[in-house]
Amino acid sequence: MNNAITLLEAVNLALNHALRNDSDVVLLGEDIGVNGGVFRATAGLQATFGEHRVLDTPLAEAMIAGLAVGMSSQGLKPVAEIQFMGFIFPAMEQLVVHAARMRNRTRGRLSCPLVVRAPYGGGIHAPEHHSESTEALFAHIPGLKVVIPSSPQRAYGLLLAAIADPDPVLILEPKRIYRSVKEPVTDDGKPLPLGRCYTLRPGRDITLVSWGAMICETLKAAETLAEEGIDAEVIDLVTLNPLDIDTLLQSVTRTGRLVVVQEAPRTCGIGAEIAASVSEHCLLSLQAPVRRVSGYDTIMPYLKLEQHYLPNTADIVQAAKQSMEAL
Amino acid sequence: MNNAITLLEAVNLALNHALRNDSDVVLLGEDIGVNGGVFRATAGLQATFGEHRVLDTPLAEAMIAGLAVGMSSQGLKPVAEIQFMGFIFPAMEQLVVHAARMRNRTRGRLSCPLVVRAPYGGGIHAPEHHSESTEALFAHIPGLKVVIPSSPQRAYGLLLAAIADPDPVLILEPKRIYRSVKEPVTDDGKPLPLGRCYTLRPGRDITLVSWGAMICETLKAAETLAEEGIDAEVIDLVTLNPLDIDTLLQSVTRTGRLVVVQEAPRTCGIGAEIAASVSEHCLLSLQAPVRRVSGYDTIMPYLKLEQHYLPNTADIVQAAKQSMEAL
Amino acid sequence: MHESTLLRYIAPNGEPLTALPVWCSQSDWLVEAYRHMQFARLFDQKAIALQRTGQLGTYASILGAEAIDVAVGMCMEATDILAPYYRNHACQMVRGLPARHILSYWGGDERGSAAAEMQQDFPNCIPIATQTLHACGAAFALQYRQQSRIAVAMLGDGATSKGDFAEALNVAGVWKLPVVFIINNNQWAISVPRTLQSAVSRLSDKGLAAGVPAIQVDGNDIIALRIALETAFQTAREGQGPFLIEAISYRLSDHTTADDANRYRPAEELKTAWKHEPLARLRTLLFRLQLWDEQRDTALLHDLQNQLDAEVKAYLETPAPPVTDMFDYLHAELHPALREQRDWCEVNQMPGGSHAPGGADE
Amino acid sequence: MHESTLLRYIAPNGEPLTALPVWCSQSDWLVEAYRHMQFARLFDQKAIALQRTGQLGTYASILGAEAIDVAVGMCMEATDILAPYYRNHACQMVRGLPARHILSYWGGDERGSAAAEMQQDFPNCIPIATQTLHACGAAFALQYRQQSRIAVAMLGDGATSKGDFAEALNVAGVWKLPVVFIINNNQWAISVPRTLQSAVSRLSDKGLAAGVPAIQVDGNDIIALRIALETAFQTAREGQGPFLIEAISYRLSDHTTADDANRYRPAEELKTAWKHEPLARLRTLLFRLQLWDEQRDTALLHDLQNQLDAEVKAYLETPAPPVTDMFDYLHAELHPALREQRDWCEVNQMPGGSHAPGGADE
Ligand SMILES: Cc1ncc(C[n+]2csc(CCOP(=O)(O)OP(=O)(O)O)c2C)c(N)n1
Ligand SMILES: Cc1ncc(C[n+]2csc(CCOP(=O)(O)OP(=O)(O)O)c2C)c(N)n1
Ligand SMILES: [Mg+2]
Ligand SMILES: [Mg+2]
Repeated sequence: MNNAITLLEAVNLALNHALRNDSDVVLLGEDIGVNGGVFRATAGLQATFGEHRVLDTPLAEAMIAGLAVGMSSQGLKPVAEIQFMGFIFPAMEQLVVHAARMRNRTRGRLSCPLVVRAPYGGGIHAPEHHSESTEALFAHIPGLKVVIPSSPQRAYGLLLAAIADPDPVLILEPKRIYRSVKEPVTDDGKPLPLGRCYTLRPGRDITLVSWGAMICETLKAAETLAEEGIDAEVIDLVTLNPLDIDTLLQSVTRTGRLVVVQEAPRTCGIGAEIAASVSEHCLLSLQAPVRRVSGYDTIMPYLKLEQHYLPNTADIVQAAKQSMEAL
Repeated sequence: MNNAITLLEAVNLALNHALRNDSDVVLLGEDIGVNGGVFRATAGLQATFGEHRVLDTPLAEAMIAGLAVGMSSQGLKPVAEIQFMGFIFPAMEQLVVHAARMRNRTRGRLSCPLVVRAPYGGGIHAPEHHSESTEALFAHIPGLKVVIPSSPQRAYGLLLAAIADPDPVLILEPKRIYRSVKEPVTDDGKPLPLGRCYTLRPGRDITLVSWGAMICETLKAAETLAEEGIDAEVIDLVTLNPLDIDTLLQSVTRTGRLVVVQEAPRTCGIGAEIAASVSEHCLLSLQAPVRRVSGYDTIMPYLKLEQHYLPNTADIVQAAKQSMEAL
Repeated sequence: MHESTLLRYIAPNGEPLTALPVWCSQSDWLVEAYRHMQFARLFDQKAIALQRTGQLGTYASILGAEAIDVAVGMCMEATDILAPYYRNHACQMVRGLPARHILSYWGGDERGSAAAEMQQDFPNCIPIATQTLHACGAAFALQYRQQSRIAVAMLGDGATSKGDFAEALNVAGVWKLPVVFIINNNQWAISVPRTLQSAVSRLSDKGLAAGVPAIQVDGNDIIALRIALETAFQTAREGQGPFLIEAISYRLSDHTTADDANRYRPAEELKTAWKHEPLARLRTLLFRLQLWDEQRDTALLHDLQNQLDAEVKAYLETPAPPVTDMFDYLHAELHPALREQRDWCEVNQMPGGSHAPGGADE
Repeated sequence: MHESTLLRYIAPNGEPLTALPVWCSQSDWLVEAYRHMQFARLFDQKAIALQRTGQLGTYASILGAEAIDVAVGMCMEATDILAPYYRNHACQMVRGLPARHILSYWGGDERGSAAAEMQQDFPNCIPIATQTLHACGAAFALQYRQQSRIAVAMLGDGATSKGDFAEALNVAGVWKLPVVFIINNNQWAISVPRTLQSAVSRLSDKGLAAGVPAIQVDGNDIIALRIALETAFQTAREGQGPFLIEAISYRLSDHTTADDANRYRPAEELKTAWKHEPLARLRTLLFRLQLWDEQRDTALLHDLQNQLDAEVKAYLETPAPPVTDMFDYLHAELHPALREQRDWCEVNQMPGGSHAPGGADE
């Protein structure tokens, strides 16, 4: 199984592995059965594992989340799909007030080992509500882990880790790179650790941190910068809550400069937390203010303008250079 | 009408004024009619203005928000009450995907001049879900204004401004100080400007910024600090989105030090945005890292432990002193 | 489907099943409906073609739902308020919205929902069932102002499972709101068949949970639709409260251009459904009633095609919206905090800017 | 209230209305039920007294709902799963939860929901109607594992307006889940009367929207309740799918200790309601059936009071939870990112710390 596969195929592979090896795992969501999901993330799984394990639900996200809370409290490991992150809001009550709290509320008597998967982010020319990046809303919720893979291997390993995790995990899948990044993935069932960053490229001069689809532009920016003699370290944040701030601090202590790259609106995004934490702990090491490259504080436009909303490689390169020039 | 009144009475006064002077204003919510609201914010209003203007709704927050979207798109000015902010989640879909977007989506053809009021915050020994501070979730939503008054006068003026505002405004009312702060309020129907901070106490040495109930502890901390010769400026943030960052920058440029005080969990809170923005724009003026005094990144505990969760005056004083000592 | 209790006037083969209402022959209503339905069909084909050639974004076809949309559009008053979902282009066009704006919307331009012709109708609603509550809110405004206008919400069969719809029905019932809910039960919610949505055999029975009167009607039968709608609209308009209509149709298309129904839909079922489709049924009836003939039909199609071509041309010639629109319609006034971002956005799109046309990332 | 179709065996004055089931006299079930109801009543009075004297937080009284709770508790199997709302203390006690834990919960201590006696029952649910979905999820797990256990969700009349309930009924119907929903229709949702919640005259009709069989029962009549519950539980347990019960009761108390019902509830209505209340009704019946007498009654009350006192004492003597609990049960393992906050929290509560007992702010 060493052929290069897409992120989407890696998700499918991980789900297949989990269903095969743990009879407590069930999948639920809209159109995930016969149709295999609108992005085909669950393609073939209902045919293989049956209708009682891969469940096409009625159309109701609060219901999907509430069912997952109930199922997981009984020790099942539901993996729920929200078709697009733009439709996660009806599920929010259940996720925030129940999934994230059940262990704490019952002092460990009950818990919610559930996973919610949702494709997120823009750039695929989709209709309204199909392009938002609202990860920060969930990262602010104590008790909810939020994870974003940005490569097939990480998608595979992190999804398995999320399913194995005894607590609720929200996995946001960057749909823009569902099919564009490929790499070989070994189907060995090995989870990757949650709760830590992944350094994708070591560098001396400046730290670039990002997550999701923007990792691609960030890596490209690092190449461009390298051509101009700037050696950028690129870190994939991966887990948005709880934050692995130590890895970031170590990097910034070395490089002295940090650019955070996020697709989401700027105000109160993850970038704000990173900038705040890093400035708080590394003020003396910082040779320039932490810069944020981000979406605007406006509503994600329809497809005609979406490329103007999404940050791109040039924006990152520019921010990095400004950071290099500062102070 | 120059007797000292509570914040709660000021809310009532403003609603009364709005109902009296604008027949497009209607109130809706659970128990706001005969009962006058569980906190009595709407006491007497149904008796005065009738059942068609002060509406007791069926029990459903998505419905309340959805009705408000529909009403306001027709030019009514609904003021909806969510009984406690902990129950706002079912309303989130309507607020985020519709209220905040209707003007942009229709390029101004329709708009949603609605107000949502919700008591928020801890410290009143209430049951679960009655004590959270999740304002940051809403401040991240482009198109939604988020306002928190912390005195009777500001509650009166800001609520009138919110009702007059042509766009949706979420007003969070710090229930812990609903009855504890009193001041005379002139019932003159004058709105106070939204979208700007209010400097409550000028100071030279350090800037303390807060909002909601924590303003009280912050002001007390400033007094304590004054006794020790530290002259703190206290700023009430008031509007969380859009942020009046200029006022904060001006203050920090003068004082060189900033402590943000929030009741909410730390990660991805408003404090993060403030710290990030200030560090970004004022790095050279900062004589110490921006410090955040906040709730923990845990679930708001039930009443037995809530005082351990909520930041207090001593915490603020301590953070301010550490800031004064830094660098 | 309880065929027995389904309101129906025209058999699938176009034959009248019973004496038809007088307006069928004494007015040109049926011909008018036919014209709208034909235009909707032509529009639909063209929109799909535009999408396939990269000139339109993802598009939701209306194939098979033309009768429902046209009947609703024709039975509503101009000043009534429509709360559509994303599959009601035909209804919008009947209500006066030029096709160019509909294309604009599906082409990814917010200005498609800005047209003055939409009056106070809501824009397309994508988050399922949420529009049913908007209709209730708008209906409240009409009731509050003692106007005799009504609000009309349209939704799919899948949408009936989402709590919002139950909440909307419930509040409409208890407040006696002048609102009518119309379910286009096209048997599928993307890949999920009707039978997996609910154990209730008639979706119109959802009204029973809220004290809202309801009726089930053949959604391929324009006459039955008008009869049902007239009852419902009159009830609402006269202050007697809400009404629920379940119109049984079939989604003859993929869910959207991003979908491939072959993955989940039995070919046989589709074949059968084509025998029930609304346009051919009405056409046959019109011929049978001698209200229509081949010659007029050819002329009409020619005419409609020209109209459509003009709309498509207008759409394709519309320049992209200014990038700054995303700032300028966020709030009534631009807050100073956004000024810097707006300037930045404007500069970036200019030659040499990071988002200039033909830049590195494109 | 369609009194006519309401399932009822005992008249409000305690007289049997019809031949009673044999188990009424051939078992001590009724006496057992009476014991539980009496204890619930005593508990309720005590809890309110504790709240009034600052020894308990806000508390939701169960006055008037004792029969519903006790019948549900007694008819459920120990291994079934209860998804209660916040007014089901009596049911929880019948299912074996010592009163001290219930007090602990309302006293503001999370450990009140941790008791081993709760087995897999859900903790109290405050966000309205959300628990109905948990019950469905749990019921799915039972069905998936082919166990003959059932899940039982309780909710109020107000809760029937929230979309979650409709979604729960719907999925239970279509998946034939082993779940029973029990509405305690106590006529009020805080200050909102039943008539403002819905235009449907019987809340049990909400089942019709989801294909879920339903029955309306006198919630002050323990015999009728048992009959209804047995049917419902058996249906669910035998794999025939969900059931909905609407039990008509009356909230004889304020909504909670934070509420004052005098502001909105007609005194006359309350007076009438007291004539229907479940405990006196059962007591009279027991006397009438000669299953009970004054002497046993006095002894029972004495006994229950002692039990209760012991529970209250245990509650009051329970030391406050460690502050670090808020970190230690957030996730199965403490993430390093939280270590610093945990240490800080622990230090702050120590003498000299910012949150030390008796500190500046207290
Ligand atoms: C809240 C929400 N969840 C999911 C979706 C994704 N989605 C779009 S259409 C659709 C199916 C709708 O089916 P139905 O209501 O029957 O309408 P139809 O498209 O068949 O006309 C789904 C699941 C959405 N738009 N909104
Ligand atoms: C989602 C949500 N909204 C609002 C509330 C506040 N609230 C608590 S109880 C209640 C009324 C519930 O009435 P009902 O369902 O009839 O139950 P009862 O208390 O009468 O037993 C309300 C509005 C809540 N707990 N949850
Ligand atoms: Mg459908
Ligand atoms: Mg009630």
